[in-house]
Amino acid sequence: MIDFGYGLTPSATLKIENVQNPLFEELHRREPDVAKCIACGSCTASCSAGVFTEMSLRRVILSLQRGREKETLPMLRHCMLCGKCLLVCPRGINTRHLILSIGKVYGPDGLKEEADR
Amino acid sequence: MIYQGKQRIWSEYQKEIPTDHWFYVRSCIRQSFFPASEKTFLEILRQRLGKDVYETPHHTTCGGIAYHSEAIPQETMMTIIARQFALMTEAGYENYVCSCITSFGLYSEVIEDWREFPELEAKIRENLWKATKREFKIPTYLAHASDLIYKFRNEIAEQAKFRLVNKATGEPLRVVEHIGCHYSKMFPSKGVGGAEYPYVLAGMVESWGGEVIDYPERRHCCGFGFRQYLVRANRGYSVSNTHKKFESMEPFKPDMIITNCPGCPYFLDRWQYVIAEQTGKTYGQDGYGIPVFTYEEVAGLVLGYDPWDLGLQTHQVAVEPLLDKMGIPYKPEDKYKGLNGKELQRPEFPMNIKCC
Amino acid sequence: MKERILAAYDPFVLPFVFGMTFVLGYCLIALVRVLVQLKPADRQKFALSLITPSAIARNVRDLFCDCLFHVKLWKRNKVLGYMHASIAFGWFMIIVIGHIETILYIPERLHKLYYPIFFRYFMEEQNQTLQGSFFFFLMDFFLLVILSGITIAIIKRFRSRIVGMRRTTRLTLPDLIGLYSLWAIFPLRWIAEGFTAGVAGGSFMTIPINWLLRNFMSNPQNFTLAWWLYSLALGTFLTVLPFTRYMHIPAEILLIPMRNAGLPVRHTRKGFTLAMLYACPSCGVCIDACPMGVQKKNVQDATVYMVRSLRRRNQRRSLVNAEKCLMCGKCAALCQVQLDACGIRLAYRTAQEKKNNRLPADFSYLAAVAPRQVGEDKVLYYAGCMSSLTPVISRSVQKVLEAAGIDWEMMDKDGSICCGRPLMLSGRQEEARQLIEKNRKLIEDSGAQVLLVSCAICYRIFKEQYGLIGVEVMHYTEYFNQLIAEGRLKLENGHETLVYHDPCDLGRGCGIYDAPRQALAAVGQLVPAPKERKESICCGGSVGSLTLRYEDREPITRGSVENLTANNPEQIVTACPLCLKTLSRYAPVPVRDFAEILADHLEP
Amino acid sequence: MSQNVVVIGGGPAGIEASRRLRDLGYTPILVEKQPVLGGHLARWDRLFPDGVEARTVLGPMLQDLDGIKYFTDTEISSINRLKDTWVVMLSNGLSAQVRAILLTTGFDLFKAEKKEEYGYGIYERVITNADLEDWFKAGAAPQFDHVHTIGFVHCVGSRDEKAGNRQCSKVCCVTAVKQACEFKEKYPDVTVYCFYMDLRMFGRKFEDLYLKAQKDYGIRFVRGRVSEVSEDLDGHLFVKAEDTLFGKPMKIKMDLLVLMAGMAPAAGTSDLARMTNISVGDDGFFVPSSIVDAPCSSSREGIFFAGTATGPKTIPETLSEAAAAAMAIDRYLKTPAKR
Repeated sequence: MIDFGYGLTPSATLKIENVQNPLFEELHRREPDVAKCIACGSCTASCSAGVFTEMSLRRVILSLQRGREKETLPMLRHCMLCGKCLLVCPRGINTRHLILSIGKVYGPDGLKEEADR
Repeated sequence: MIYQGKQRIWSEYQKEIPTDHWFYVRSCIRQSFFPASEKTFLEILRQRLGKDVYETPHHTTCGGIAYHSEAIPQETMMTIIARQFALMTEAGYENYVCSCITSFGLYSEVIEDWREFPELEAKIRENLWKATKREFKIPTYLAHASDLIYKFRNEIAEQAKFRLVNKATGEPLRVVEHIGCHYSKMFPSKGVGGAEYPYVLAGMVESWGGEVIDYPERRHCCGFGFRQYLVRANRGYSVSNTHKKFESMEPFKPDMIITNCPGCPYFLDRWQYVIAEQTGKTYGQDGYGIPVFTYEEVAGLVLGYDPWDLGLQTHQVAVEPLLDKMGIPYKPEDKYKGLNGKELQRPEFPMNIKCC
Repeated sequence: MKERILAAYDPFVLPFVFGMTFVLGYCLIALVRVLVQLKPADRQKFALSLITPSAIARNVRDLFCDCLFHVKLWKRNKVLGYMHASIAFGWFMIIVIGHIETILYIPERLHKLYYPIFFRYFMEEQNQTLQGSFFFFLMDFFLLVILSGITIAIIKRFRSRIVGMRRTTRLTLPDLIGLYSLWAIFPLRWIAEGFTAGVAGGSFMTIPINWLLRNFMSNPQNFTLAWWLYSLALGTFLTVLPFTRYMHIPAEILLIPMRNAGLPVRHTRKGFTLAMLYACPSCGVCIDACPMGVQKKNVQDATVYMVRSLRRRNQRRSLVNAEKCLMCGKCAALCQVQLDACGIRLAYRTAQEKKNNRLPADFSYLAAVAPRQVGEDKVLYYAGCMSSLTPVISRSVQKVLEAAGIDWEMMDKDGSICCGRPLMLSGRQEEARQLIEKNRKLIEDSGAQVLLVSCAICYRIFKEQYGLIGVEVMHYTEYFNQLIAEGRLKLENGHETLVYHDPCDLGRGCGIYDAPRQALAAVGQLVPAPKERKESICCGGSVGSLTLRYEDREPITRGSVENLTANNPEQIVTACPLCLKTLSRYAPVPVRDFAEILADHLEP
Repeated sequence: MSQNVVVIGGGPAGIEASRRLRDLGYTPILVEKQPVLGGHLARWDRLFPDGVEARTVLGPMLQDLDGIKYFTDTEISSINRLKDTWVVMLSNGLSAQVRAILLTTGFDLFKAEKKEEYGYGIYERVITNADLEDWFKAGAAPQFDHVHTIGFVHCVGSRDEKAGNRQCSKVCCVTAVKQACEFKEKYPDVTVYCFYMDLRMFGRKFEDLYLKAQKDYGIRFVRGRVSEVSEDLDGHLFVKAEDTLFGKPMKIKMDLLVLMAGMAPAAGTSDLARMTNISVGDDGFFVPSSIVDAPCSSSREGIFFAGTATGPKTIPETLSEAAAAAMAIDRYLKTPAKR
C-alpha cells in the first residue's frame, strides 16, 4: 500500500441497519424507565461529579441507545451515586438504579451470562 | 422508484435554451484533465449540428478557482467576469455558454447579485471602464455547455453510430450521472430538472439508450472542493467523500459514470486509483475501476469518434472494458502513441487497479 | 417418696428423647457453623466479651429480660408481651423445678434426659408433705401461667386485630405443625398430670382436672395413653423446631451475647448473620413497622420474608427485597430480636455489587480538589449534595450562624464531594471508602474544630464511618440547641403549632430525638405525631431504596404525611433536605426546615 | 323569510357554524368545492389525544343539516359589495344577496412532493400522514406486513422557509405520536422512530400520550430534522438525520417513512381575498381584525372567519371558533345596518 500522506477518514455516521441493540434491551428490561428519558439534561446540570468532570448522564443514556457505549462509559465511572439526578429528573426516572444497572449490563465485556444473574 | 414522480419534477424545471449563436468560454483546467472534451464539444456543435459557436482567444478564467480558494476578493472576480461579458458584447453575441460548472455557478451568482444589488453592478462597470475602457451587457441567456448537448441530445442520437447499450446482452448500460454541485444546487431553477433530480445528464443517457441509476449518495459531493484538495492536509477529507459515493453505488454495479464538471470526472477517476492503492479495493468488474467520462466524451463515443482522439487514454481508470461493451473499435497499440505516431512509452501501472 | 417404676424408663419417653436429642444436636452443629464462619478477629472479640464481667452481666440481664420476660415486647404491646413471657418463663420454670425435684428426691436419675420432665410419672410424690405440696403448687401455678399464654396465642391466631396486630406473617407448613404441637403440649401435660394427681398428689390445677375427667381418668389404659400423647406432642414440637419460627428460642440465646459483643454484619448468610436468620421468630412486627406496607404488594418485602428467602436461598426474592428496602431502620428498631435488617440487606447489596458490577468507579479526579483553609475559630459547614437542591436550608443555617455570631465557612460552596452514604447504601463499600478518605482529609486539613452538617444522611456517615480526629461532628439540630442553651442564639416564640418529623438517619440512625424538639419548643408549640421518635414513618424519598419507582414512593410519603398531620399542626418541620423535598410534595401544610424556622424567629 | 348567510367551505367549521346559525334562526347557504361535506375530518380515522373515532364527531354533524341549504361541487364565481350587502355568484348559477359571509375555507395539506429530498411520490415506501390515516381507516394494509422499521418525519412543510411556510402547523407533532402508537398497536414488534426538532405536545393529555409512546410503546424519539431520504437496491429507505442531542449524524435503514405534512393556506384563499378585498397574511392565511380578541371578524364589514382559514388549529378549537363566528354574525345582523 502506498502512503499518500493522507488517507480515508472513517465516517462518523451511525449506521443503523438492523435495530437490535441487545445490551440496551437488557438494560431496558431491568430499568424500563430508561425509555422515558427526554434528554432534557437536568441530571447533567445538577450532577455532583459533573462539577469536577465532564460526566453527563444524558449523554450516557443517548450513547447506550445508539450503541456507542464505548465513548461514554468511562465518564459514568465518575458517578458518586449521590442521587441528585434522581431528585431533579422531570420524568421521575430512577436514575440511580439505571446507573447501577448499566454497571451490571455493560462494562468491559458486554452482556453478562443470564445464568448467574 | 416511481419514474412518473421524477418526470413530474422535471416538468417543473424546464429551461428555454436558445438554439443558436453562442459565445463559448473554456474552462481553466478541463483541457489538462480531459484534453479533448472542449474540442469535441465545439466540433459536434459546429460540424455535426451546424451551430454558430464563437470563441475569442482573449477570454480568460472566470476567477472561480481564486475566488473559491479566497485568493481574490469578490470585486476582483466580478470585474474579470464583467470583462468576459464585454468580450461577448463586442463579439455581438447575447447567449453565453461556459464549459465549466464552477464558472456556471459563479456567473449565475454574479448575475443574481447584480440583479439584487444594482449599485454593485454600477461599481463593477466603473472598475472595468477604469481598467480596460470596455463596456458590457449582461448576457440575455446564460447556459452551461452540457445544457446545449442536452438540448441537441436527440439530434446527436440520430447521427449516433453506437448506443449506450451492452452489445453482447442488448441491455442498456447502467450509468451513474453525477451533476456538478454548482450546476443546480445553488440556483435550482437554473438547472434542467432542478436540484434533486437534475435531468441534464439523465436526458442524454436516456436518449442515447442508457439507464440511469439512482443510488443513495447520488447527490453527495464528489470530493473536489478547491479548499479540500488544494491543501494536502485536507485531501483525506476529499478522498473520503469520493469513497462514500463509490461505497454507495457499488451494489448497483454501474458500467460507467457521466459527469459535466471539470472537478468531478477528474476526482472520481483519480481517487479510484488512490482508494485502490490504499485499500486494495476497486469498484468496477474484475479489478478494473468504473470508467468516468465527461458528457462530451460520451457524445463523441456515441457519434463514433476514435476513442484516442477523444483523449480517453489520459483517463486513470481503463475505458477499454466499456468500449468493448459498446462494441467501439479501437487500436490498443496506439494508446500510448503521440500525434505523429511517436511511441510515448507506457506509463508505470498501479498495483491494485488494472489498467490496459 | 418412692419410685413407682423401678426401671425408671417407659417407652412413651422415646418421642421426647428423640426430639430433644435432635434439636440439641441441630443447635450444636448450627452453633459450631456460626462460630466457624465468623472472621477470626470477630471470633476473638466474641470470646473476649464472654469472659469480661461487664459483658457477662449484660448478657445475663438481656437473656432474662428478652428471652424470658420479653420486656421489650411488653413495653410495645402488653398482651403480646404477657403471652410470650408467660409461655417462655412458665416453661423455663417447669423445667427448672422438674430438675430441682429430681435433684432433691432422686439425684441418681438426673443423668436421664427425660426424668425431670416426666417426674410425676416415675415418682410417687405426696402432696401431703409440706415440701410435696409446695412443689405441686408451684408446678400447677406455672402450668396455669403457660396455659393462659397459650389461650392468648390461639385468639391471636384467628383474630390478630384484637391483639393489636394489623397483619401477621404467612405461616409455612412446618410453622403450623410447630404451632399446633406447641398448643397441644401443656393441655396434654395437664391431663397427664391429672392422672398422677389421682394416684399420688396434685395441686389446684391437676386435682380438679382429675375430678372433672374422672370417668376418662378412671380407665387405667388411658393413663399411659395421656403420657404418650404428651411425649409425642413434645417430640413433634422439638423435632420440627429448627425448621420453624421457634428456632428463635435457642438462637436468641446465642444471638444476645454475639450482639452485645458488637460483632459487625459481614456476610449475607454466614456467621453473625446466620445466627440472626435463625433468631428471627417470624412474629411479623416488622410487617406493620415497614413504611412501604401502605402498598399491599410491598408486604412481601418486609424483613421477615427477607430472612425467609435468605434461609431458603431464594436468590431472586432476596435480591428484589434487598434492593427495594428504604433502609429506614424502623423494622430493626422495633424488632423483638433486634435483627440488623439494614445490615443484612446492605451485606446482600455489597455481595451483589462485588459479583455483578463491572464498571468500577474512577474517582481520580478528586485528587485535584484542594482543602479550604478554615482554622479553629471558624465552623466548617458541610451542606451536602441534596442541600444544593433545597437552598433554603444552607441560607437559613448561615442566617442563624450569623445571628449567633458564629464565624463559618461553607465547605461545599462550589460543588460537593458526596459524603459517601448513598454510594455505601448501594453496596459499593470500597468506592464509598475512597470518598470518605478524600472528604476526611479535606476536613482535617481545613483545621476546623467543628464540622456542622445540615443533612441527616451525611451526619450519620460522618459519625459512623469517618473517624475524624480533632474535629467534632455536629448536626445543626444539636449545635443550634446548644447555642440556644448557651444563650448565644435568642429566639422569639411564634406559638405556631408545629410537628417535628424525625429523619430516619437522625433519629433511629443516631439517636437524636430531643435536641430538635427542645430547639423547636423555643420557636413554636410542638404537637406530637401518633408515630414519632423511634417509630417515625420514613418520608419515602430515601436514596436507601434502589428500585422503588417514583409512583410507588408517593403512597409512602402520603402515609407519613397523614401520620404527621393527624393532630393538624400548622406546619411540619424536619431536619433533612431529602425529607423536606419529599414531604413538601404532598403535605397539605407548609413543610419547613429546622434552620429555616429558627431563622424566621430570630430576635431582632 | 329569515335572513340568509353564505358560508364558504363545508368542513367541520362550515358545518358547525351553519348548524349554529340555523339554530339562531338564520338560513345558512353552505358552499363546498368538493363533492362531499366534511373537509379533511372526513378523511381521518381517529383523533388525538384519546383516539376517538373521527366518524363519531363528523357523523352527528352531517345528520343534522336540515334547514341548511348546502351545495357541493360548487365554487364562488364572484362576490361584490352592494351598499351594505354582499352579492355572491355561485358556479351553479345561483346567486345570493346577504349581509354576512362566513369564510370557513380551511387549509390545504402541504404537498409533500415539494420536499423533493424526502422523495414523496418517488419512493413507494414514503407516504404522508393523510395516506396513513386512509390506510388505518381501511383496516390492515397489506404493504405494512413486512415492515420492521418505520419512521415519522415531523415538520414537513412547516417551520421551513424553503417549503414556503415559516409557521408551525401545530397539530402534526401530536398526530405523529398518535399514529406511531396506533401503528405499534397493530404491529407490536415494529421499531418506530420519530424525527423531531421540538416536540410540541402543547395540549391537555398530549404529554401523557408522549409518555405512553415512550414507556408503553417504546417509540424512539430522535431530536434531529431528516435531511434526505434515498432508496437502496431492493427498495429499502435510508433516512439521514443528525441526532443533535448525541451530536452524531445517523443513517437508518427503514421500510416505511411517514411525512407529517403540515397545514398550507387553502388554494382559493387569494381569490376570495381579492373578491372581498380583505387582507391575507404573509403566511397565506386570512388576517382576522385582531388575532387576540376578534379572531372571527375580518377587516371588512360582514365578512367573518372560522377555523383554519386564519391559521392552523385543532378540531376542538375549530368547532368552538365556528360557534363564536355564528354568535358574531348574529350580533352583527342584529345591529341595525348603518345608512
